[in-house]
Amino acid sequence: MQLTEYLREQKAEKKILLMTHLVLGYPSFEVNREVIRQMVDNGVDLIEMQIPFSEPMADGPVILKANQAAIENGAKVRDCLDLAAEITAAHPIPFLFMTYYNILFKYGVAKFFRKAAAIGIRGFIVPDLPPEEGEEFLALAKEYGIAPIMIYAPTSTEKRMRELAKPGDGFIYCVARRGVTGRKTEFDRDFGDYMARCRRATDLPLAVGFGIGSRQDVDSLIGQADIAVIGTKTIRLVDEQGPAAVGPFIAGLR
Amino acid sequence: MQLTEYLREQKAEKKILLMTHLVLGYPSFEVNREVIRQMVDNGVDLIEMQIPFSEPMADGPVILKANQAAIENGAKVRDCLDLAAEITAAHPIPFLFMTYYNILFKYGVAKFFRKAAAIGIRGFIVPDLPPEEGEEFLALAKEYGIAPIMIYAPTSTEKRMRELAKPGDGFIYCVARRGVTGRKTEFDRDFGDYMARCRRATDLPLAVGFGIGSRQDVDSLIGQADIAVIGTKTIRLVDEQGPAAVGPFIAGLR
Amino acid sequence: MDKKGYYGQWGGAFIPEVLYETFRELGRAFEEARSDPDFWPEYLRLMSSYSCRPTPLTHAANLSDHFGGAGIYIKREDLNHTGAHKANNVMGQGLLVKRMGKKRVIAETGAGQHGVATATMAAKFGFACTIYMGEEDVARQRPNVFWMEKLGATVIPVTSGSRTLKDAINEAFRDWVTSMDDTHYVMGTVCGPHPFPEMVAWFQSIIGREARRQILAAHGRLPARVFACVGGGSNAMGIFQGFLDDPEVELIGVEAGGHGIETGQHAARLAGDDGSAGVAQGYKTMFLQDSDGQMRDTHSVAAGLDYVGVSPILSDLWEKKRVRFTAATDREVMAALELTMRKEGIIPALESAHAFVQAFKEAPAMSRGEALIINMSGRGDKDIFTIADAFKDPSWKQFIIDKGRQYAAD
Amino acid sequence: MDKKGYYGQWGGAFIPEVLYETFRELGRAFEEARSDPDFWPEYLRLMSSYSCRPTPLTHAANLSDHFGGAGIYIKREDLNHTGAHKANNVMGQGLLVKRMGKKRVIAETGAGQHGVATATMAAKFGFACTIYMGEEDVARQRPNVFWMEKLGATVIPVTSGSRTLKDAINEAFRDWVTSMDDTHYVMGTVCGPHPFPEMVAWFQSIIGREARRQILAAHGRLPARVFACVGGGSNAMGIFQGFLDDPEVELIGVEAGGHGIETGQHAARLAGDDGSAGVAQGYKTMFLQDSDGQMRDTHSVAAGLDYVGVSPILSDLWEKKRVRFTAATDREVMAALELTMRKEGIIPALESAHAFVQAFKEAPAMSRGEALIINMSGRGDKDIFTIADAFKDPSWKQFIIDKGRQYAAD
Ligand SMILES: Cc1ncc(COP(=O)(O)O)c(C=O)c1O
Ligand SMILES: Cc1ncc(COP(=O)(O)O)c(C=O)c1O
Repeated sequence: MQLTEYLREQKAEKKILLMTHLVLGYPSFEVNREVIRQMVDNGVDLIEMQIPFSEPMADGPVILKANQAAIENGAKVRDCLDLAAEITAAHPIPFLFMTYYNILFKYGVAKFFRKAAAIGIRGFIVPDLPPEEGEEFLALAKEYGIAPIMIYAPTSTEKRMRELAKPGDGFIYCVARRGVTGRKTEFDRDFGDYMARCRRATDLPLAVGFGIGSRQDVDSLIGQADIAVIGTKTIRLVDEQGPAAVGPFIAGLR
Repeated sequence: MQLTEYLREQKAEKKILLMTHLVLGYPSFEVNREVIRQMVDNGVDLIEMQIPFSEPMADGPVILKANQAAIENGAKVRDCLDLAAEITAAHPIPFLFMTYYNILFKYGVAKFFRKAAAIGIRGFIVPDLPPEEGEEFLALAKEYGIAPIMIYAPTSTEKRMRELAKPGDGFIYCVARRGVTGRKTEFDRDFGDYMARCRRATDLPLAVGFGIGSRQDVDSLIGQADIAVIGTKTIRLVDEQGPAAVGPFIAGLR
Repeated sequence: MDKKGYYGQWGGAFIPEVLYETFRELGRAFEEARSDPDFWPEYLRLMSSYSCRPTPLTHAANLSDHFGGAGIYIKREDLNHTGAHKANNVMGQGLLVKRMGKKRVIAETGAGQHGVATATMAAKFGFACTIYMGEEDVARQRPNVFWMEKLGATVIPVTSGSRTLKDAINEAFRDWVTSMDDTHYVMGTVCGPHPFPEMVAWFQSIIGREARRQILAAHGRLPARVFACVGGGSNAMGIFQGFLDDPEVELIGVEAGGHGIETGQHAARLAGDDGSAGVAQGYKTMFLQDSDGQMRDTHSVAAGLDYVGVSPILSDLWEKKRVRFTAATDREVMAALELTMRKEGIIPALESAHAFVQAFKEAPAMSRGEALIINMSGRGDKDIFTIADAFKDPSWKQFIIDKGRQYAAD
Repeated sequence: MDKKGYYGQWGGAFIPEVLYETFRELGRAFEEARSDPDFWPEYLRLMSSYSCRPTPLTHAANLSDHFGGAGIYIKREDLNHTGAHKANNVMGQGLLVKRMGKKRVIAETGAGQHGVATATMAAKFGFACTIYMGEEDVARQRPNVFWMEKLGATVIPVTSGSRTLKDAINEAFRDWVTSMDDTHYVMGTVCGPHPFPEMVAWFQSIIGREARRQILAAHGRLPARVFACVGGGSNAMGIFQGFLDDPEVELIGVEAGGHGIETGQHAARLAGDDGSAGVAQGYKTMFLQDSDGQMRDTHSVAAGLDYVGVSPILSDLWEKKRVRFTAATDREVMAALELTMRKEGIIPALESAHAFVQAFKEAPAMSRGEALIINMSGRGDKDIFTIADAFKDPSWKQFIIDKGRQYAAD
């Protein structure tokens, strides 16, 4: 089943879906396993697994630090792929890769797709790869049936959004605000306008990320978005309280 | 009696005359008195008393230091003049002032001459006052009967020496070599040529200074010069052994 | 140029969506400026009245005699205001910012030269200014930090990654994705996403335009070779552009050989075999990276060359063999610096001294009738702490020790 | 000029006989050079190919707006090679030394700028070089000492007197009276015995010739006022000469007010009442001296203004009321420096900042149609230790403390 359809089905049953994020290898693959188990057990609908990169340009300080710590701890791309294979086999929900383009490029983009497909990865989020630069990437995504997740930003015009929707699949990742991951977002009037613009531009489900960390945040997205994305918040939680805190936190979000 | 005649008379009786030097106020006026007494008692023929100046451009390190120490100790021009008056009254030999032009200039050149004449000073040695700059100075020297001592240097041409001789009186101070006071001079062939040149240029007695510090040095001047000038050497001697060492040193020079 | 923003297979604009409109606007402003017949003259006027352009081309007669081969000419970018070629780029972008009506500029800096130049431009144009600088570079280049702050800029030490230039670039982008509405990112070299390489190369082309005219006047014909150090590549591109269409002029880029290419501690992306193609910091070029695509630590005595990437335009010219690349080691750099000071009374920046090294290697075997040009990208005063360190100057050390004690006692 | 080497009652050549021939030779060489139609063009060629002449005249639009009066223009001597106007004089004398066939140069230096410039010239012309520098200045200006040594010069700390500039001059003369056969003394400013004031003024006149042309081009007419700081007076004489024959241009020399003229800790020889006529260091001028004629200690935050004497040409222009003299205090200087950095992105040397102080005081009351020129004699980079001290910059202090500890541990 395609990712989009899966999401539509799930959405039919829930007011809003939850996507969580984690950085592979941070603080360790061991902890990754536990965190993912807690997430899945507590009803997360899909998970983006970030393969660490040394130059995570679009990430804020928490995720940046996680990327660099993972690499320093020796997390190799190969190890990330191995863990991902283990995880997708163990859990029934869809998993996506989030990473920067150089990781694919250096691995070999086609080879990377082949590997990801073999593992059962359902989508790629690559924040530094606009469709203009993604010809090969988009072709391979189609070939391997892996959803290339397009990104909207508050600075995107409606025209631009429509263009982005075309090659997009799975869902659209709507960046909630200017800036990098990890800072608080205000879900105000401007935000509502922005979401309305997103909605007009595409039929794909809309995920909203950047700065979502509480039930209140999630609630305020209901009706405006299909998926709430929890990123930095769980990394901080694991840093501060360990993986066991993730389950209760997720359970309390909706 | 004019200085020149005095020197000629003395020279008739001695193979060579001795002129010594000291810095007024260094190390103290007290020591100056004692040093001069020793010099006179041991047969020095004339003495140049340097009035200290803060910028003694033509002096080497020892005399430079003596100048600056005297000023730091509070030696004023007035004090120097007072001491000079006391000295000239106490001793029968001719005394000269050696100083830089600013001391005269600031005091008032005419006033300075008047004062020096009153004290009985017989000549002025002002190393930074070439005759081109000394119109007023030379006129006053004539007026007050104070010998303006001209200076020859190894770099002076014979023509220049003849010009210098014209306004000169008393004697000519022949700088023995390039450089400042205080370093050793070689009395070699070149030096002989130089002295011959000096002799041809003037009838005035010739004094030779810079770097003379031993009986051997003085001996080597006999026949070439009329006066040997002892400068730095006695200052060093007083520094190292005190004023009492001056008498025996002078006595041993000739 | 091939595909928009590409040079052969290199370049592009690998930017987050949030910056899409910003880049469109920037690209438009740049194109408009470039096709406005008044813009370049305005730029020239600024550079000749605020900086000292045209900078001279100095005939280094003593060095020429010393090596006994080619006539050595030095293009004097050190005589620019703020002491390096960085001013050319920064002032040009300043004019663009004014056109775009933005009120704030941000920049990354490694050696601090680009930071000082940007802070200077911001003061001149009345912009607010934030400079990102790796924490390690902040420590190494304190004098430049001091000047940036005095010029009114806020200097933010970057504590992520290797805490050097590349991390400062990331951090500047992180600022920009928040602040793009009123802020322009003044990229310091011919790197980064399109249109930066093209834009910076255009502003820096002022070096080559002048140098071409000057060498023809001084030497009567074109030089046989032109040498430039390559960090990001802006000074090299600047002078090379004067001679790109003259196949008889050989162009040589000199990278940081650090402790020697064989040690792995260097910043040679194109010379040697350690670089490989990659995409990072918004563009595709040859990077120093591991087999996973993680950027490696680099080393150079010259902070301005200590960078993992290189201009995509230069990667293309390298691939097409139009520019030859070599590397100079830290040790060679100090020797060339010393010789140049003694022989010509000229103190090259440590970066620039890399170009001198290679020119000195090649000059003796060139014929006397030939000329070579060394692009002296900046002056070495800024490097006194590094140079005094490298020469282990005892009086300098004592001076710093005493000064430090005095401050500690305050 | 009146009597040879005199300007009114000032000037002359109060030199020891041993230097008589040397000065004759120098005077002759200078006269020959001045009447040789090829000499000045050769000098211009050198200055435009080795240094960056003509240096720009920068319109300081922000400062002009800030003060709301006269249009403020800055003559950019800071963009010279070695960072100050000192290069003009030194390179000119270098050409003379070549003509005279001498092989060694000596110089005094206070701030170190003239020392660096002379060491640079010596390297360029292949002369041996010895620099005399007061021990106190050696300690204050270590970076410049470092560069002089690296440029191949021997720096001799002078331990006599106040251990500053005047003592270095005495010491240079002491060298010269020994070494004149093969050595030229490169006097650093328009002071000393004739023909130095005339010669240095002639070489520095390049500033005023350019500035006059430039202000006419930029402003359409002559400036109402021209400001320059006055140490020995060479940069001031340099720019003033462009306007001496224009009675409508007011010329203002700014001396070092130090802690305030009333405190006695300053170096104002012509502004205020502390100076008096005297003869020292080979010439007659207004000196800071006591009633016996002993030179006094002077004080300025700017080492290059910290001198007891002043150009005899300026004493004459002061006496004739052609040049007005004022003084700027250390405190005012720091404020002007800070403002100039913030508003224009320009860092004047502490010496030059004195001229800025006075211009800033007068600009507001001048009319908008008028222009004033500030001669920016040098750049402030060289002063980082002093400026950071004055601003009590804590990060700078920490940097030096850490660096000092690291050296101490080595
Ligand atoms: C003096 C100088 N030269 C060269 C460089 C290297 O940059 P690029 O290769 O862009 O000219 C720098 C960078 O800071 C620099 O300061
Ligand atoms: C930058 C600068 N300005 C001014 C001066 C003062 O000298 P002058 O009055 O001769 O220009 C100096 C002297 O060192 C200097 O370095």
